[in-house]
Amino acid sequence: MSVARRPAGGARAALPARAKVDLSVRVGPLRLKNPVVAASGTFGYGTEFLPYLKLADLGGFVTKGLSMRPRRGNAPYRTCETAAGMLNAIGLANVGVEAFIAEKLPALRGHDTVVIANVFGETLDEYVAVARRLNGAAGVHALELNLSCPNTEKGGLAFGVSPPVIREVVGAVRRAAPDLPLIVKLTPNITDIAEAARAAREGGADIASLVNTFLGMAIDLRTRRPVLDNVVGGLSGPAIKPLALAMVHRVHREGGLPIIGMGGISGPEDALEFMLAGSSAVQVGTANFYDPTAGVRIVEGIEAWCRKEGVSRVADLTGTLRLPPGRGAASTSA
Amino acid sequence: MSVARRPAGGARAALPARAKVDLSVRVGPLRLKNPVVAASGTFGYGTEFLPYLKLADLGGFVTKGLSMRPRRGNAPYRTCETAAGMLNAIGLANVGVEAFIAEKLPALRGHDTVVIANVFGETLDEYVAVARRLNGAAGVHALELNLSCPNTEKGGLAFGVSPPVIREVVGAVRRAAPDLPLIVKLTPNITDIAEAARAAREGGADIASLVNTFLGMAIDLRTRRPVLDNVVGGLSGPAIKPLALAMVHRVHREGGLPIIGMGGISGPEDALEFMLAGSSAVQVGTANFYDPTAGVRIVEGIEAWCRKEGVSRVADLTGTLRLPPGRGAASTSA
Amino acid sequence: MPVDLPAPIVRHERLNPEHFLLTLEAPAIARVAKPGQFVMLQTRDGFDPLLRRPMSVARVLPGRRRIEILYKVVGRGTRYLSAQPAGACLRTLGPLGNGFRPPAKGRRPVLVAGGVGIAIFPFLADDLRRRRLRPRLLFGARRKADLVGLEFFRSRRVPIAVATEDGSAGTHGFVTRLLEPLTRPGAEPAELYVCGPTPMLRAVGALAVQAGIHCQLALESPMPCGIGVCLGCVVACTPDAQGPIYRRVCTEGPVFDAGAVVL
Amino acid sequence: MPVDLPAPIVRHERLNPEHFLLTLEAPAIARVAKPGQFVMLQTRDGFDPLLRRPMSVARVLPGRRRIEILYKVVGRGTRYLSAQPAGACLRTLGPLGNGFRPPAKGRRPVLVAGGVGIAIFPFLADDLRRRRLRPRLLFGARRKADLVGLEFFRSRRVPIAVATEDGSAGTHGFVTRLLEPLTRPGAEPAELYVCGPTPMLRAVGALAVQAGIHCQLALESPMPCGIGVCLGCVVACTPDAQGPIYRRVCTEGPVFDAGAVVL
Ligand SMILES: Cc1cc2nc3c(=O)[nH]c(=O)nc-3n(C[C@H](O)[C@H](O)[C@H](O)COP(=O)(O)OP(=O)(O)OC[C@H]3O[C@@H](n4cnc5c(N)ncnc54)[C@H](O)[C@@H]3O)c2cc1C
Ligand SMILES: Cc1cc2nc3c(=O)[nH]c(=O)nc-3n(C[C@H](O)[C@H](O)[C@H](O)COP(=O)(O)OP(=O)(O)OC[C@H]3O[C@@H](n4cnc5c(N)ncnc54)[C@H](O)[C@@H]3O)c2cc1C
Ligand SMILES: Cc1cc2nc3c(=O)[nH]c(=O)nc-3n(C[C@H](O)[C@H](O)[C@H](O)COP(=O)(O)O)c2cc1C
Ligand SMILES: Cc1cc2nc3c(=O)[nH]c(=O)nc-3n(C[C@H](O)[C@H](O)[C@H](O)COP(=O)(O)O)c2cc1C
Ligand code: FES
Ligand code: FES
Repeated sequence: MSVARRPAGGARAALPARAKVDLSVRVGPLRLKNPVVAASGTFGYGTEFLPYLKLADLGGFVTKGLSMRPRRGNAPYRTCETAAGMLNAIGLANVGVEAFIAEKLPALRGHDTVVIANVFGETLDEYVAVARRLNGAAGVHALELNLSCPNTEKGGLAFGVSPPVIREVVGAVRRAAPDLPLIVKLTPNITDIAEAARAAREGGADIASLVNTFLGMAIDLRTRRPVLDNVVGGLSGPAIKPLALAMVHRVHREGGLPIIGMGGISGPEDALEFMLAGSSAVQVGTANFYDPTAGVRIVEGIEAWCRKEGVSRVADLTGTLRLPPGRGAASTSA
Repeated sequence: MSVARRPAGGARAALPARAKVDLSVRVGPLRLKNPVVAASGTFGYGTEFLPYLKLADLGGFVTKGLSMRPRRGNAPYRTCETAAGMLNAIGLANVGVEAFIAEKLPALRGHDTVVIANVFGETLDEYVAVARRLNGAAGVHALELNLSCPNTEKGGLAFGVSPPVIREVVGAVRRAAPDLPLIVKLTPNITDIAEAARAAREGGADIASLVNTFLGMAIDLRTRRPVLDNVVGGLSGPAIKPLALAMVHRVHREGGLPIIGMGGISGPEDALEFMLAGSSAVQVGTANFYDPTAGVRIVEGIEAWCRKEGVSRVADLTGTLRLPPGRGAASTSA
Repeated sequence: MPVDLPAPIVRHERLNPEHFLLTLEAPAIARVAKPGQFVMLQTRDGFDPLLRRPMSVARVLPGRRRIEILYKVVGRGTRYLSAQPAGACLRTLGPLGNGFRPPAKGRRPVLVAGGVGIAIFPFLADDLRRRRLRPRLLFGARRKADLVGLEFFRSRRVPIAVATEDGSAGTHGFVTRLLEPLTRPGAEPAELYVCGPTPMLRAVGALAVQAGIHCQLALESPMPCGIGVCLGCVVACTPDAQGPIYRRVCTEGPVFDAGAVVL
Repeated sequence: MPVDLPAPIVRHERLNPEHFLLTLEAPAIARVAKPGQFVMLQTRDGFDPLLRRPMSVARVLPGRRRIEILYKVVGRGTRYLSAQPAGACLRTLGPLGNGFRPPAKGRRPVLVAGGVGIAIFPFLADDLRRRRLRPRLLFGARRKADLVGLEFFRSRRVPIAVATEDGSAGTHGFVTRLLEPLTRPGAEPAELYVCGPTPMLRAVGALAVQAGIHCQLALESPMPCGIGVCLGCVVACTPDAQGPIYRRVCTEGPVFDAGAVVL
């Protein structure tokens, strides 16, 4: 969103039309050819998008969340459209880590892109087992831990809402998968997400990715029932962008980890705003549903914007948001 | 939102065209002629809407948040439109409790509606002082405590994010204003809002109102600055409806207080969904901005729906959401 | 392979207060589409509604450059869509889904439509006639006004039987009443192609399974992506030892054998 | 008293690629509107965009049943608005705001427009001429193409001076250059009416205050409600001992004395 205001202080000259913009970014130990990564659960296992884009044109993609055994997920309805967003309660359906390694990974060979495996479990042991299994797997470049999963040993409360639990799970996974960059994906359903990020760092995480979906609900007035068979689901899409942006800003200032930001990104401007707020890279989720070419469109848009604005290295944008004097620390209230 | 499903079990016959629907509701000690209340900060001091509706046609309205001394609020920009929502950081500008009593209250005499005074402070003492001052004031029918206000004695952290602080503030206000129904307005920027509701009940609250705005942020890519001078602001409007609905559902099941629900309500269907989820009454906020007649339109729509569905008392709808078997407790995860 | 393209609206005709016929210029889709497949259609710019809407390819026009979509206004997306003028461009993704299978040898194709479910059949009817198979149409709707597109089938001499719930046209009652003759001993062996609201699919499917008639159901489900990645559109299929099996209506369907799904 | 009504679009004319002239049937608003007032206009159905957009009443047509709105497409809302066909109905709330004050005795009204700020002046010009006051127009814009609505003022014999930033028409430079003569000693005493982008208001206001010329600025600000309740549209005014004072542009403005606001 842009507001009629005085233009930026040092407005730079545009780059020459053919000048190359360096789109590559480093996120902790992770190197990406550009900052745009397709988000878990919205990009299948990658090959589904081959009709619409070259995987090599993306910075990378994250697989659907993987568990030890295959999971069939929840009964329908699993999704529901809301105002500028959608709810989902898929129930973490996936082929399981073995089938992923045996059937999905080979199909990705030759596609020059970064493959990030999204990992979850219902118990700490399952997290560890899945991570250990992936640690060896050729073609997996990083792990992303989904901490929004309900902890069956703690009465279904999500792992990610308790800093001590975060520290424990991340630490255990870190030891189980020492060779891979470790991304910890934070849940936004928490009072202070920066505290969760610090717990992840203490557990040994290399990178924080945020945000996962917000807990939400939809009701069918005609039947007087919840729309989702699971009653509640996760909200994603443009509706949550302002919330995600505030959390990225906060974690950037007080979380102490490099950030992969996401939440409602649907165009290059959104992605660039997340970078100004402190993201080193971004993920694109729901947008893949209403525009299967969203990822590449955003990469191209970022490059065009950088050229226009005279930005020669996109990585230089991270955290360069200009704050009003005396507005250093992110306020916690409106 | 409505989904193609088998219609409700006991689909009832419509009421005769002229049959009266009883729209009155009880919310704890509070009686309202209908369940639709205009929300704080979106309805001024009431009289601003006289060109567009009869105050007597609403269940009631909540004043702009009142502090001990007048406040001028934040510098512009104070608001920013987002996808199906808006951010605001007004900075709690208001005329102050004395001017409210001297100038605003008298103008409300003769308008047969319930006036709820919204109260905030930067310190516990300010909350208490404002509440005590209003306790006597003729024409004030209830208090609503805004706990989303930053606590200057606790480093600007909002009062409402800490259950012990909630208990303390609510208790003190309860003693300072013993004669008025006490509504405690909960912030959604917390891991478990039901815990906040229980803390409010223990402090002596009669009613929980939820939700206040979600912490969000917008960035002006052109200037590379936050849009809001306050950097962050509160998100409201249809975008947050699924989140608010889930929180109302949760507080209804585990919060132990009667509920006034709100968050993105823009039509009668939204209001009815909040009632099914457990609200005894609802508040309408942002909708007053894009439709100054929203409140009465929603009251009329609720009555029409009740007639069509054969519901003779709207109060009977509260908490009647039909849950799938075995889905009693609200899941905490998608 | 499906493609995503901006499709200009060539024609947008209002058939009656609720039903519209939309003609899109979409050569890359028209060339490869098969009967029973669908597209994911943008209804208007912006984030409201956020998601595209699944719509059957009602017909591929001669020349295979244009497709027709027949739709009913049921909510926001279709209402906004109905306001799109000719000349406007709508992102269109397709063709998607498995489509119908040809009838088994010696079986007479019988198209069974409920309401706007008729939208999926013009394409199939033309295709079957090209293969010299003589389709029949059984069309059930709430009332006479909902019987849209009949002219198309009449002009192609497709035998038609009609049922309306209010009796305003044809047999009084549900479309299932028109199926009874097919279940009688000695009736001509049929292959049913069924599209309509879920309760109707449930009823027809049950009847067919019971009578041992081949029956292909074209299912509906809310579809965020249409390409098999969100796992949101699943339908419950016959369970195995580990419990229910869920299949994606968008990629493993929308056409399923009546015996395979639990509606 | 302002009213909120569904206003049918009578006419919707594209003046050039970016500028549109909208005619609305809104008798209750047309009857009472004053120059400098505005309406809150719905741009399309649904939640995107969520809020209405403030638009000046560019003109009240003879008969006082219809109003004209002259707007420029700058973002989502105005883009969607530009797609609204004649016949469509837009919720319209107004008239709102304080409007312009008549010029002080013996002062020549000078209308100073920047870009689409011109939209506010046709109504004022007609009103001043009715009062036998002879307005002049100083019109600054980025380029020739942005000089919309000139015919209106020509047809009413309003003296016009033009400046463009790229020199494609009139004086080369900002509109402030056209103001310089007014600041010279012995110049005809003027009452400035100014509308345009904030930087232009800032420059003209400063110049006027310094030269002691009466100057009424019509401000812009994002406006969620337009009726004074959200407190979102404030402008900083001359501070007092306790610091800055904020006034609502929607109800205490949009017209402020140049000396009163800090832009
Ligand atoms: C009292 C008043 C009268 C106005 N009269 C007219 C008029 O007659 N004709 C006309 O073309 N425009 C007028 N405007 C400006 C008009 O309201 C904005 O251009 C419009 O709201 C932009 O909406 P959008 O969705 O197209 O742009 P957005 O997508 O909302 O924003 C696009 C750009 O416009 C800027 N913008 C948005 N709203 C405002 C605003 N209210 N003030 C300043 N900048 C804004 C944004 O910051 C951004 O730079 C008026 C504004 C006010 C406050
Ligand atoms: C493969 C497929 C092909 C389809 N082909 C056609 C067609 O050719 N013509 C046609 O008119 N319709 C067709 N539909 C149904 C069409 O997609 C929905 O009517 C449309 O998405 C409704 O959108 P809306 O925004 O207007 O309604 P919404 O506001 O989204 O919802 C309004 C009502 O429609 C129901 N609904 C919404 N989406 C679906 C859905 N996908 N399945 C079932 N119910 C839904 C809602 O539950 C609600 O009851 C098809 C659906 C599928 C899955
Ligand atoms: C249908 C769906 C399925 C998802 N599945 C997963 C998942 O398996 N693991 C995970 O970590 N996040 C999952 N997510 C969350 C997304 O990766 C992303 O964090 C979230 O949607 C916010 O980004 P967005 O607004 O761009 O979609 C899922 C999201 C959606 C919409
Ligand atoms: C501009 C604005 C100002 C607000 N001011 C207050 C306030 O002073 N006190 C308060 O408790 N809530 C305030 N709120 C929150 C609303 O009362 C309401 O809780 C919130 O907006 C969610 O409801 P909605 O989505 O219907 O707007 C304000 C909201 C807005 C948009
Ligand atoms: S609609 Fe996404 S998987 Fe079928
Ligand atoms: S726009 Fe809401 S107070 Fe001015």
